Amino acid sequence: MKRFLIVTLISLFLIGFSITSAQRPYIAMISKGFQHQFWQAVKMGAEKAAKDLNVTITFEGPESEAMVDKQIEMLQAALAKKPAALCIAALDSKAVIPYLEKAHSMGIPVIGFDSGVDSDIPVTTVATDNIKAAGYAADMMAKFINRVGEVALVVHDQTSRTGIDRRDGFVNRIKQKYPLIKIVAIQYGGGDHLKSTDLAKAIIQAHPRLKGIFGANEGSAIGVINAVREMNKVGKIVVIGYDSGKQQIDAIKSGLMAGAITQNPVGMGYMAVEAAVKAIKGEKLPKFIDSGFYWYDKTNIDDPKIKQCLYE
Amino acid sequence: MAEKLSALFSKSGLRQILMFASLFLLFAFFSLASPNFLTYENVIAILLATCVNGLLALGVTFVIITGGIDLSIGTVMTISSVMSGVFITFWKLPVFVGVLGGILTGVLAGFINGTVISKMKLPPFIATLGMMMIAKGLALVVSGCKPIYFNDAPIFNKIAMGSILGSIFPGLGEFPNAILWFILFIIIAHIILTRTALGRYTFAIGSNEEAARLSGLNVDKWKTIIYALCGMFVGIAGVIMASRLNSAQPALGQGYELDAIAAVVIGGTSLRGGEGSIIGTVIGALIMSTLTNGLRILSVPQEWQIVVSGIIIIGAVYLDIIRRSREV
Amino acid sequence: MAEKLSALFSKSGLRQILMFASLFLLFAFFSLASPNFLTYENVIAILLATCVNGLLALGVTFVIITGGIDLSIGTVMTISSVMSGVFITFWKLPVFVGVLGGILTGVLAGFINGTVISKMKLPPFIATLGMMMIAKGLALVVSGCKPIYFNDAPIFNKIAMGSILGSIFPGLGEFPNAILWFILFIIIAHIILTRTALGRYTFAIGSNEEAARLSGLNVDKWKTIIYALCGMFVGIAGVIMASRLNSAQPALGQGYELDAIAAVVIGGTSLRGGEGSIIGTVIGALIMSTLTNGLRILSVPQEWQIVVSGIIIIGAVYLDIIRRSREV
Amino acid sequence: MENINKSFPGVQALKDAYFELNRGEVHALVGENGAGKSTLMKILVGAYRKDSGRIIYKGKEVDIPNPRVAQEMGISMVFQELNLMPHLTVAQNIFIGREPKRKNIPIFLDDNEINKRTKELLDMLHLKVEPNVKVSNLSVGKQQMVEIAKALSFNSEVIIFDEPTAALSEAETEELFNVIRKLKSQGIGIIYISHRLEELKEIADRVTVMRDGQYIATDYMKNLTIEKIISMMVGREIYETLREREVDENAEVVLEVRNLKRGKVFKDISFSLRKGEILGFAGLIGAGRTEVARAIFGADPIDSGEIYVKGKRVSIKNPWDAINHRIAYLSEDRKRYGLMPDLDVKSNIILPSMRDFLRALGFVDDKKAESVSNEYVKRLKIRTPSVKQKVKNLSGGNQQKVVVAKWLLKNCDILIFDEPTRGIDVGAKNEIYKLLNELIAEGKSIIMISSELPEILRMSHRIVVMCEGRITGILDANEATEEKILKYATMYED
Ligand SMILES: Nc1ncnc2c1ncn2[C@@H]1O[C@H](COP(=O)(O)OP(=O)(O)OP(=O)(O)O)[C@@H](O)[C@H]1O
Ligand SMILES: Nc1ncnc2c1ncn2[C@@H]1O[C@H](COP(=O)(O)OP(=O)(O)OP(=O)(O)O)[C@@H](O)[C@H]1O
Ligand SMILES: O[C@@H]1[C@@H](O)[C@H](O)OC[C@H]1O
Ligand SMILES: [Mg+2]
Ligand SMILES: [Mg+2]
Repeated sequence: MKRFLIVTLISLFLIGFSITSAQRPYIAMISKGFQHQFWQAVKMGAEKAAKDLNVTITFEGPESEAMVDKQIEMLQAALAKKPAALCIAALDSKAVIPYLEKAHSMGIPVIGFDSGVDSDIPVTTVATDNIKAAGYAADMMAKFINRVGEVALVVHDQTSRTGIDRRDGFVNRIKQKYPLIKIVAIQYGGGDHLKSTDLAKAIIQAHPRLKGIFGANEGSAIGVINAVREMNKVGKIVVIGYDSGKQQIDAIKSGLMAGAITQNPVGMGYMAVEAAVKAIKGEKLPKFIDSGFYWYDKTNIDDPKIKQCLYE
Repeated sequence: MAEKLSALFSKSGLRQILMFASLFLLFAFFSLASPNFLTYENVIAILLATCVNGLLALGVTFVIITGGIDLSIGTVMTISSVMSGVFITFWKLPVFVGVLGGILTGVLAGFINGTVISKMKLPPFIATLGMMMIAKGLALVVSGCKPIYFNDAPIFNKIAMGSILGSIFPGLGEFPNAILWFILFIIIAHIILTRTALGRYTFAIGSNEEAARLSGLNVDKWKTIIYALCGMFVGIAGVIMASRLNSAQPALGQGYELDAIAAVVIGGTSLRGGEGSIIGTVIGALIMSTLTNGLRILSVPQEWQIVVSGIIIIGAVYLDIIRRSREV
Repeated sequence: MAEKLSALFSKSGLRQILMFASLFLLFAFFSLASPNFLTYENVIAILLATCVNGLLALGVTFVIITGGIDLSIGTVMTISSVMSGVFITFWKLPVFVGVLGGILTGVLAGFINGTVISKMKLPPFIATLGMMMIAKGLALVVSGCKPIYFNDAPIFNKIAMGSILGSIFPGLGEFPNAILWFILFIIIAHIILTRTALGRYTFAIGSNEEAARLSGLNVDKWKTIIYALCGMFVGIAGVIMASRLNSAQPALGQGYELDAIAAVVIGGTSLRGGEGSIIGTVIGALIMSTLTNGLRILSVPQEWQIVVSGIIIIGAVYLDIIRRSREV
Repeated sequence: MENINKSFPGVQALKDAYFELNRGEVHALVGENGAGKSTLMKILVGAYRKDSGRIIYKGKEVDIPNPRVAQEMGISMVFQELNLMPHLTVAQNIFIGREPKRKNIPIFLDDNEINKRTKELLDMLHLKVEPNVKVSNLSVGKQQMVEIAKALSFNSEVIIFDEPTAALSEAETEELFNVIRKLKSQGIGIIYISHRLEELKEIADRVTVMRDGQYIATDYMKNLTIEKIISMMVGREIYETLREREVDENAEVVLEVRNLKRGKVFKDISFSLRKGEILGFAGLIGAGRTEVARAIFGADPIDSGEIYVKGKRVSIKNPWDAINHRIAYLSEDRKRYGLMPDLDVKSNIILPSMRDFLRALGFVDDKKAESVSNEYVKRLKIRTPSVKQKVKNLSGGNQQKVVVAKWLLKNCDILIFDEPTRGIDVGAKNEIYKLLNELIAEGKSIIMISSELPEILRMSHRIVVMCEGRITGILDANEATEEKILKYATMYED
């Protein structure tokens, strides 16, 4: 046991040494999470950019999108490492500001990604407009159910920015444009595949006339797919998803899912690092970089432009 | 047979039945409140939703009866499903081997927990907290932070989601195998706990560990076995979970331990050790999933669902406590 | 004074110092491994990161010494900060009143926990699990699922993030008040636990509740007080958290109970009750935050951070166990 | 106390029980195990609530809902099952709930004060224990004395002693009696429960006998004889058992211990045990007898020394090693080391012998377990509704019998009995003595640690006397007398 501990400590030591001794510019990226597929894809893009542009990055995020304080601690630890630039996907648009101010005063350029903050400090923000994207999903839902009937939403959570934006983007669009569509349930499954499955089943059970369900992120969408399959409602309920992943792609190909919104996570990561490198060099950047989103379904799923936004 | 029947209506039989009271009340209430609740499909949905939590709870019942705790069940379940994925999808081993591998991963983790607890004398809380973190991190490392899919081995999905019973009795419709497995393991757990030496030792250790040791019990050995047994149930839960989702999700699992432990405690097993039953645990798990399902069917807003669940859990256990104090 | 000094070097004094061993080793290791670790700012960052978890841990130390548990501390902290937000931002009450209101929310929740446990005889695990859910749901309901910001009352942010000490001794730079509050409440908790009747009864109940009752203690009353006291620390943690984030975040909090309980147990307090110390809890909390910070500073990949933390927590507690078994 | 009734699940512990106590008298309460003595007294101090009946105190009917009320009325009790808080110090235990505060800062406790007052109390009992040691570090005997000190500290008008001497040796018992006499002279009423009936001659003024939860009779001690009391208790005559058979000089030495040492607890322990022999161990409390027994049994590690079983050197690292060498140890502290309180009688009895009750696949043969346990319940007259009763619901003496049954069933060759008759009534004690005789007749060998000198003298072939962790003498039964034993037992005392 002791020996094991010693070995662990020594290897840690080596890791620390190798990273701190690296000569290349160091960019710290603080995201909203790290276990999700989505964030892994962002990380992939960021790592690719790091390789292309010859910089070192670290990428970390708290375990859940509720942990505003944990993100701040990560931010603090990142600043202690005196990075050349800082990329942040803020969980709360206000709570991080004091630390961004600190970065600013240390001369560290700040780049926002995924979502913005209520401050001028970030030199640029690379993000998807989730409200717009969810609104688009609502349009597609309306189209598939012929603008009439009951629909439900399974959302990852009710307090995070992405959760709120996607829910509100979808709901508001329906309310504004489709008076005959009724939203009968909005429930939150934490993005957990299993819990979202059981939850979506209960929604289907409670609303026998349900025509469609929108799953607002990967875990939620897959939960909906599972539920529709387990309740034998394939073809009877229109499923619209968000993000990608093998199971959504398969579901679209097999017709279980009508289609989904994908953001451009890999691109987002790449662009964020790219912007950071430019900022380090002092180049001028636009205030907002739209990383874009796409609707994908059976018809365009193999389109290379779409394909590069999907991850398995 | 007649003897058994009369036993059912004897005092202790009555006790067992009364244990269902809270669960029954819940069912009655939801059935009255919504016509969509008491349907065949929904009951199946509730049972299916109980399986994973229920299997975890079965395992940790043993540990809790010894007076210990296992916080690692959630993430060990995850690594078990990830290892099944590694064996089946990455290494292309037969499904059977992959399933076994997943379960053995759970057993191994439990064995390590047991060893650290009995040999290094760490408090179970810390030993299994450490294991919780180790398993969680390793699940991410091994899977490369990505889900592992079982699409190449279609049979895998059938383990939980096939419907053997439905194919024998078509009248039953879809009756997922996961529920059958769950029932099977309930029976196994119950038999182990009530009929075997292992079960007897579980209670003995929980009731008075030092006295058990002085009675010549190799307490260290048996504790290790009990944690490994818990790991086995956890591994099975991992396989069922992966089979149901047709994928191993490396990021999921943390937090499941609390639900499982809650089911055990709601079921009347004391965290101080020495007392407990499998039937109680099963009822505890059913109460939890019925509650969640019912509130969703009633379309109670989610934030109120949480509040109401909290109150009902307290109420259900209180009911049980009154019942036990009355029964003289 | 001289007496105190010599006591420091006596056996029990030495014991206290040795308790720092794991923490010291961690510090030494990280300092050697990275030049960015042992800087004034980073040490302050570690201390600041310890405050909230530390305050929760202080409170739950009392409960754990009685042999109980409080799972609701995470979400009760949340509702305390939300209530402060309601008072200050929604109702425009003076900051002072809002702070008090937040703390009293914690006390009230603790009081209810204590009452349910001592009067309704519910196991602490279930009673506080219920409260965990109730507080979580209510925090969402009351806040409307949105953070409440304190921008209209700029002084509120200063409670935790101002720097009284820095303004008195400019050499200290930024020394957030949160740390001072933490230290103050460590001292208060230590005094309560070691010097007052409440502290004595905390140990007595944990050591043998029945004997305490037979000795004429009003065990129910004291237990209720102890849970309420825990609630007070939790409420304070909620205010500090809100002040630090300049907002009340209604979704945060769940899971924090585990970190706090872990700090207590790492610090040598037994979950079986009867034993424990505030100083141990503080060290436990420091070990956890130092570990997290250090691994981040070393840029260890996040999934490995989790694995390594698990191993080191086991190692640190093992070290402590060896130390204690040596000292006869 | 009149017409007191009390039922527990499955048993009616008290049926119209009656008891009265005068100021300044020592009133003994006797009866078989499970007769309801402890229950009656627990009702008096508010530990249990009665189902029905009246308690009249100083001429007024009173209600005693909890121990605090009893305390305030001036009634305190020394419980049969030790009721201390092991993590607290002696002084903290004694003054729990009534701690004096410091004069300068009145919210702080004044530990110096309670240590001082505890010291005075302990001195009065001639007990050499520091007020600031944790109770968990004391032997049972000393814990018992601490409980007594605690009961005295209330300055009560009524003090109940529930088998206070069960864990005490002669010297401490004498100490206790002196205290009781003093209390009596101050007008305090004493209720005294004991199974050591000889004691009654020395201390009791009146005696009340209970049987099966019912009041039988009360009379002045001077009108009674021990035999009479016994016959009222059990409803029949009991004859005294003596050790039978002498050991053969040439009988095989089954156990030999050489130079055993463990820390400061004991050293230079050497003795041997022959087949068919009862070797008594005498000494004052804290002499180290229990520690030696535990070490032989592998419950505690030893620093040095050798153990030989049937001539072969063995290494015993833990209890199952010991059991494999057919050594059994019955602990003096049944609550901590002897019983699994949540398990039923049957499971407790078969635990060490589990292997004999297993069928294929590790299944326990419950039918067999039940019938075997029932045999022991009958043989030892264990009073329990069934073998499926949890042992925590049995009376103290019956719990002790369960522990005895457990080791009898295991059928080891070398039996170490540490205070085997602690808390057992006369009838059952005789049963146990008979049993010991039967065991040696079967060729087994017994080490009997006991603090009851008459019992040691009556039953042992040879007597080892210990003092302060060393053996000070090994006496042959024929030459041993109480005086001699006491001389050796206090050899190092000042
Ligand atoms: N808590 C309890 N639950 C159930 N039964 C109990 C409980 N306490 C005592 N009893 C039963 O009540 C009866 C009287 O027990 P009690 O302890 O008063 O006997 P006792 O006269 O003190 O015996 P002993 O001499 O063995 O101490 C016994 O049959 C016992 O089994
Ligand atoms: N866990 C412990 N920690 C410290 N001291 C202990 C511990 N257990 C026993 N002792 C001390 O060791 C000495 C030997 O105790 P032991 O119980 O062996 O005596 P004994 O002769 O069996 O007396 P008794 O009749 O009281 O059981 C005593 O002074 C006791 O206080
Ligand atoms: O999975 C989610 C992803 O879809 C979104 O874009 O960011 C938050 C994640 O939880
Ligand atoms: Mg008794
Ligand atoms: Mg002894």
